[in-house]
Amino acid sequence: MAPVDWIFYACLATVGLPLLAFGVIMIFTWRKPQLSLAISLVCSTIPLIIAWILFYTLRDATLAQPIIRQVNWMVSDTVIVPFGFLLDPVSLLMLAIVGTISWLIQIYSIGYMGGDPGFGRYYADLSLFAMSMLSLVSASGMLQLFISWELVGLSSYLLIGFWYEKFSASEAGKKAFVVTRFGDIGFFMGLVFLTYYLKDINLFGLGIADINSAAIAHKLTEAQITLCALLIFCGISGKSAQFPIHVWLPDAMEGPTPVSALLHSATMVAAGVFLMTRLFPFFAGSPTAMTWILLIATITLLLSSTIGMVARDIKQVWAYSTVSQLGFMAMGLAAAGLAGSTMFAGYYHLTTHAAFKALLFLCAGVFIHHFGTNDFFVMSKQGGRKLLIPMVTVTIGALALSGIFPFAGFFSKEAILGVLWSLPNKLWVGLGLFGAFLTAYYTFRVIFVLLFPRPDGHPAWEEFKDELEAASGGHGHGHASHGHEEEAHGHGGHEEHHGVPWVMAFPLIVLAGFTLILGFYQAPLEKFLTGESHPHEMNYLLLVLAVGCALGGIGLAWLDWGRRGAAWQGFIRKMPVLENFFIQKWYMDHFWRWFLNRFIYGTFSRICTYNDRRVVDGGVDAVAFSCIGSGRLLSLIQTALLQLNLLFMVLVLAGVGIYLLMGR
Amino acid sequence: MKMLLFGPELYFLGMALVFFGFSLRRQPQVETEYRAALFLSGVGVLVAVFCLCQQGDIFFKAYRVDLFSQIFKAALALGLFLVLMISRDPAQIETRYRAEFYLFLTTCTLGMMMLVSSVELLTIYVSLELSSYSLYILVPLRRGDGIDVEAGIKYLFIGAVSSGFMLFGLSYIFGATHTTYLAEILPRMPALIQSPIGLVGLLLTMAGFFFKLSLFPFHFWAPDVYQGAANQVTTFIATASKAAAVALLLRLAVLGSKYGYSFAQALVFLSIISMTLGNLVAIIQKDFKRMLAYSSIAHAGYVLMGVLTFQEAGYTSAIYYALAYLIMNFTVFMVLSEVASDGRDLKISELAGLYQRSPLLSMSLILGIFALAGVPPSIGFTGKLLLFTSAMNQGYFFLVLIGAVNGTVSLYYYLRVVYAAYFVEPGDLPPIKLSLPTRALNWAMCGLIIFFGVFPDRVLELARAAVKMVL
Amino acid sequence: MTEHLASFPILTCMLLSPVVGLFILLFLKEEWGLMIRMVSLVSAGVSFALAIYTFVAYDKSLGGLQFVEKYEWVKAFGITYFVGVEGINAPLLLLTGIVIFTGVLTMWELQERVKEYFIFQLALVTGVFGVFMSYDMFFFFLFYEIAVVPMYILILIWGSTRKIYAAMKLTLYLMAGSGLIIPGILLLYSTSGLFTFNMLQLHGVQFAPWVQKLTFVFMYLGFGVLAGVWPFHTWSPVGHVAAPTAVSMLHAGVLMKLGSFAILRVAMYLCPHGFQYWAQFMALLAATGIVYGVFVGLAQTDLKYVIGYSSVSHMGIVGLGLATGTVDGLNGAVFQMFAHGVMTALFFSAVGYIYDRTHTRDIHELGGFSKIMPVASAFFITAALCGAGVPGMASFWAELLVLIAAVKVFPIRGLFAIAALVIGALFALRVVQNSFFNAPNPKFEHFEDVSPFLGLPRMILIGFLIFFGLFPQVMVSMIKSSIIPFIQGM
Amino acid sequence: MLLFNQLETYLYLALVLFGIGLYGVLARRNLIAVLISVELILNAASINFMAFNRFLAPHPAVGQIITLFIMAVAAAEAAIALSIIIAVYRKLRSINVEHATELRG
Amino acid sequence: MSSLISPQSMASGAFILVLGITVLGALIAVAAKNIFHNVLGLALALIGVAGVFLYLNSPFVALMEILIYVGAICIAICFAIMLSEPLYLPGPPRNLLKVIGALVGAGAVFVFFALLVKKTSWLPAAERSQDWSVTTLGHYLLTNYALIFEVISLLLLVAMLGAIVIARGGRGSS
Repeated sequence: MAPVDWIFYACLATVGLPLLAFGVIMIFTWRKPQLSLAISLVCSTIPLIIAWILFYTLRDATLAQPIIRQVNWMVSDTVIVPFGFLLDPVSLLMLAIVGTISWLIQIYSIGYMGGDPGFGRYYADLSLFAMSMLSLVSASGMLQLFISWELVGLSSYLLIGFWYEKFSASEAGKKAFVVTRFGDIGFFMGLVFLTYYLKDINLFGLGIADINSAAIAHKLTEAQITLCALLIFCGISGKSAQFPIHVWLPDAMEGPTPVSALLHSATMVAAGVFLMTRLFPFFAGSPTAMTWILLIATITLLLSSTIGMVARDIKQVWAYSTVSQLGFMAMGLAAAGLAGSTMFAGYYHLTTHAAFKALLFLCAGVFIHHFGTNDFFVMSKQGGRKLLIPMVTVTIGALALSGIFPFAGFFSKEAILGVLWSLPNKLWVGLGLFGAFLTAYYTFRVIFVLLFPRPDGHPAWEEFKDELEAASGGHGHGHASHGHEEEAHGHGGHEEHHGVPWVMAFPLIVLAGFTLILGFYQAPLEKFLTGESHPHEMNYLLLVLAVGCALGGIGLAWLDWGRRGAAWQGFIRKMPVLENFFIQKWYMDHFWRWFLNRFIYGTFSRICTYNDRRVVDGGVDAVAFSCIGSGRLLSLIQTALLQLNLLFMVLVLAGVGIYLLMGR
Repeated sequence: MKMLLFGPELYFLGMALVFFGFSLRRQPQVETEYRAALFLSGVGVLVAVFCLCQQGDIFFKAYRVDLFSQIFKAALALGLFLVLMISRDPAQIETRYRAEFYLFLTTCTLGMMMLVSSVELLTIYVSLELSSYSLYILVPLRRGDGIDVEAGIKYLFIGAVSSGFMLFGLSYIFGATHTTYLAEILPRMPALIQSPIGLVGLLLTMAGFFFKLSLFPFHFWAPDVYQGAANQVTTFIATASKAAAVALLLRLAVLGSKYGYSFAQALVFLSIISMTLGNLVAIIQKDFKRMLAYSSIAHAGYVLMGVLTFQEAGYTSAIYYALAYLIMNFTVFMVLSEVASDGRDLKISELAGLYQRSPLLSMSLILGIFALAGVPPSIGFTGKLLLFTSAMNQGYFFLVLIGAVNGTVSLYYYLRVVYAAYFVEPGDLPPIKLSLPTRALNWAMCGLIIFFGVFPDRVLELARAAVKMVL
Repeated sequence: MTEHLASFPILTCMLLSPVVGLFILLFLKEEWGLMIRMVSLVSAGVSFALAIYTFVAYDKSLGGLQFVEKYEWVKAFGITYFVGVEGINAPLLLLTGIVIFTGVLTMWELQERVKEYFIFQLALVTGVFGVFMSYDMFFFFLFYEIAVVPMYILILIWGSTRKIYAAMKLTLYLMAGSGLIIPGILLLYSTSGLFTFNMLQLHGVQFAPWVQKLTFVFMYLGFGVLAGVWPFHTWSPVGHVAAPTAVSMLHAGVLMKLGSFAILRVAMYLCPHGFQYWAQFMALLAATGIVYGVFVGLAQTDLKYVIGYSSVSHMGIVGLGLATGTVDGLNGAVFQMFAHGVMTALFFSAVGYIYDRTHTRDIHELGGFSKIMPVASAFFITAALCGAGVPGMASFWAELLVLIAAVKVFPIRGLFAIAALVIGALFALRVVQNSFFNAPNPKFEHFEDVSPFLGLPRMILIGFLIFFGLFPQVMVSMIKSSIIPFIQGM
Repeated sequence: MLLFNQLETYLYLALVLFGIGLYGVLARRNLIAVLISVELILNAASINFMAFNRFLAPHPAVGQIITLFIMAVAAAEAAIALSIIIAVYRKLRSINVEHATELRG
Repeated sequence: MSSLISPQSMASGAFILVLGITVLGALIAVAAKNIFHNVLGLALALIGVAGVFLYLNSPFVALMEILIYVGAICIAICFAIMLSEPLYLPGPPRNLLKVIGALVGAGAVFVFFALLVKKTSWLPAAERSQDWSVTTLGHYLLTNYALIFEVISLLLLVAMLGAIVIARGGRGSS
């Protein structure tokens, strides 16, 4: 039990304040928007500061000697749950990221959510989200991590289903919670097995350091590791949307856009990859598991990129890009595990991705907020490109996403591809490159559509006519609905004419800045994270391939969407079967829906219910009725005839007497 | 001094004579007679309690006065008093027969008093007949359209046949042991273990009391008589005479204790059948009194559980239960006869809305019913549990199991009464006015049921001391 | 077990304060509504306060039985009035205090036959307190039945759907259970040869294996009926649906715990061999109940039925914990008793408030209710999340402990139980979504939300849920302090 | 050994009487006939007593006294029974036991 | 020849006669359809029983038997017959099933008692006094059985009153 010093209290404040904010707002001030906002901001700013201070002061902590400060939370006999904080480069960096992004998003939301009836509740949920993510990244024990893991799921449920009057929204929230929960069950089983296998080192609960060291020290057989790793990966793939339980993530954009930004960049989905990074040595202990994970990740990558090509909703495009990037990270980690290199590549991509994905979503948010539609074709029709700041930043983000030098994405993708390259089997790297290609394509599809709208009456509009009507109504509505909110907080008021209130523009700029600079911090970050930065020799072939893929993707997008006289039809349109397959999202949703109805509701639930009504309960009632029936039967003995009764009595008497006589 | 030993009996004899005097009057004076009856019986209770600690043998050892007998005498006197409390105006008894009504109640009580302290077979027989005949007369005394005499005739003949069996049993015991004094029979019983005569004789003798206790297979009179007789008479039959029967069963069972298994076996059989049959048939009854009759059959089975242990504990709990049964059964009947103030036979459904018509009555009803059902905290529960305990101590696991399950079954019909009284709306039935004494009686009964259910110790100690006299 | 006599009869006061209230109520007029409510509130409050006091003042380091009171009751049969507090029953006493206090507040608006209602409710509560605190089997059983029987009238008169059938069924079913219990208890009593009902003394006796096996199964089934052990659970959903709000609270919150507590306190404590013999069987039934409960619950459309089946499932978790017979398992089981008690009370009080207004519990008809009554719905949703085992709520810890222990002892059944959790989440969220997150039903627009006063009891419940969710150690250390000697004694 | 000097003779005679009486009680409809049969049963019992008194009892007085009392009881019983029978006849207009069938179940 | 008229044989012959009378009377008492014949049969049987009592050497009890039973009870029964059903009414036909049932019942009990009597070894008391005088009888009545003596009188009183009350009622007038 390490001493409880200022570090502990600092971390406690980081985790505790947002929780406090949540509680206070939920119980007392949820009817007062301004007050709630103030509380929430205060309680997210302080953690931000603390996180950076910690990051600075403890920068020379290493993975080998993490700083652990913990107290016992619950001590049963063999089950011990410590509450504490494990600070090593991984968690320090993540703390900073989460703190920053959630803070930015809170700022951004002032503009975006202003005037919403549930404003207070929204900030409470945001605080809860921040709190759970912060405690997740800094948790010292597996069980504590699992708890915050669940809380992340819960708060994402609350936020995705924030506009719960919309059936689709609450449905999406439920979907997110249940699907991730489905993964978590695997996670939990994995933990239970670990506690089962690691009885002896269970002194301080299931410490993360313990697990890794145990795996390194071969306290666990490889089979055990494989089992637990795969089980835990169920949880991971639930949270960071790996095939086949990625289905919740695209729906998750039903929530307010800032929430999607938070969800897709730093918190929810990051949690999975973060955990995998956390347990990297442990995972690395089982090549089998890693191979499976690599396979799954690759499938995820391809699946989501292909779907992204046909999506029409800007948020959906970004959502699928998230899924694909997550697949990419998982590939990186798995490959690193197989190739025996460090987890840096995947984790680095997570970092950069956090920055530019948040950026992309926030920009999308600005567009949606401004035009009141999600369809980027409609946006471009209504002059999306006139919104200067978001237009620029979104382009930056897109470039980063598709991995163009000198943006952050380029470097991290390079790193991952490098790791993939180092695998003996070159198929993986090939698939990775293909994914990169597709990513670039669908990303720039959006950008080009936004940048180069077709003039009115252009035949390309024909197929969007109905959406346009709907949207133009929606657009007007959009202004109406957001009109009053500008007065609600005056500082946004005068920016109205060029579209973007500063509270919303500011985060964009900051994030864009991150996207620009992060790439150049690769070496120091690697040093910080893994302890040594080996200036790996430039693999020019790979470099060329990667950039080539990206540019190829962009070029194809230009051909299809950008250039004057482009058909505004994806090349995929040439293969309708495939397109339809993609539009139907590979029929994954259908599959799950069918599964749920067929088995859970249709079979088990029905059978159990029937059995309960008829068999179990019926049996009980039958007993009761049989009692009454026998009573009716026995009452026949009591005839009205005196002598019959007497006869009965005499016979019984004689019977008993004779029986007794027989005895002796 | 001898007079005091015979005090209660003498007193009630005198009381009987007073009513005899009343009955000779040309013009009946209902009020005076009732006052006299109430007063005299009240004093009778005091006398019986006053003689509680008397001890000694009189009439050449044919008649033993000890704590055992005196307790039951007090109980009987109390029973009579309670019954008279609720017979201010027994609508079904013609006014000109009131004096006889009281007279026969008194003689019946007297007979049972002599019963509980007589230790000689002939005395037992004769006093039993005295009490029975008074009841035979009381039953058809009701003003009715035939069911009264029908009940009377059935009661009479079933009683006659069982007493015929009893007499045969007595004769065999006399033949086998050459004496009629229990004190002398007891030592000679062991010699008879080989031959069945003692055992069978004993069972036949007990038959007479099985009949009084309405135990299977001598129960056939109970439903008809309960329904056919006037409510007050039924009350008396259902309370006092049961207690006397239990007392005598205990006295006689002592003789059989040497026989152990085979004797107990027979009793176990009767007990099980009796409680099961009683409870099951009670479920389908519509008439309240008839239902109570079947419940009394079931309770006879329960009491027998205490008797067949032949142990101090069992006897103690049997006595406790007999007294408890007197109290709780009376409570229910009191409510019954207050609700059916015109003396009609009450259907269970006619209890509808009692909670509105008279909350107090409904409270006593629910307490009494729960006590009968063996629901705590009530004497019924405590008594039943003690009976089970003592039976289990003798290793009668299945007897106890069946008894317990029967308890559940019985709850069904008891709850139906509660249902009618508490849930069904009264409709246009008027509220029930209770006289002050009746209210007091209600409170007293509820108090007794709860108090002795929670603090049974005193009663049990008394019963224990009494049992020591018998064993 | 060491016994520390009480300087002041706290437990007796806790037990008697409802009785006193009851007697005062007997002499009040039906018309004096406020008076009646105040009296019952005060008497409930006193026992609540005392329960909290005992919970806080219990000296864990000292352990053993504390606040003990012992009086000879019936010498002839070796009955003693013997009450005490230890780590196992202290939480349950607290639970009872919470539930009755909030229950009285919840029924504040009751209009018909108020006096009788509170009389019977206080009687019931007396029984519950008695069972939890008494260490003499006679009184244990006496209070046990006192706690069960008033339910009949409470449901019959103040109940709702199919109440006549439900009341009769519930009472008879539970009484049938006690019909099995009596022979069990008495067999121990008679074979011990001590002629005492004192559990501690009986614990010292080494009963013959056949006695233990027989007694245990009888008691397990008998008490199991009340604990809602599958397949003897069917009374509970029907009963919950029929019962009035506070009665459902008491019933699901406390009464079902009586059963499981009794299995722990009497059956397992007195017949360890019997327990070893039947443990597999227990685990099987419990695991079945867990899975079965959620599946049946998925198909229900009546809120109370849903809750009823969820408690079947949750009580299954308690049963599983008991079956493990390990310290973790038992800790978890007792903790789950407490957590589930508070949680279900919250469930029912929320549903009760909504039902009193809308007179419907159909989840589709309610649709989007949180738009109309955000607070009332928030209460329900909190309970639902707690039921789905969300961390930060008390029941999460309980389930964690039980499941980990279960997987160690019965791996397959344990894994099934864990797998049922995801269905459990689906189950809870389905209800919440359909009845609260949806397009609001215009029929109910005009209803006003929970007033702060009526919100108070719900807030208390939520407070306890979250407090013990954040600081589980408070509870676990308490329970552990007597579970460890308990296990050693077995 | 002479017939009338054997206890069993008398016991069996008593049994025969008892049996006949019981048959009457069970078979006859006429209430008075039933009463008559009951009297037979009582007599059977008293024969038993007298026989035991003659052959076994230590003191010959006891059995006789018992018999005397049985007679008295029988007389009383007869009186009551007859009066009830008359009442039955008055109310039901019949003394056929099978006509008194109001109470059942 | 001489043995035929020897007191022994005469006694036994007479005894058999007595037995015959008793059983015959009993049979008539239960079997005959006419209620009057039943009463006469009862009287016959009782006389037989009195004879049996003579053989059990207690003439006093035999006398009492005839006095009380034949003299009182049978007469009372006759009165009852007069008061109740008119005799000319034809009784209902026998119900065979009922007869069989009664026979079975009575037979079962008979078998039971017969077995009992057969299985039992009747032992006389150790020392037996031969004092059959009526004086002792009276002495016993007034000492050992004084209580019952009183009770019996009360019993008879109750019976009489009861008989009056019940039989008198219903006539409307009083």
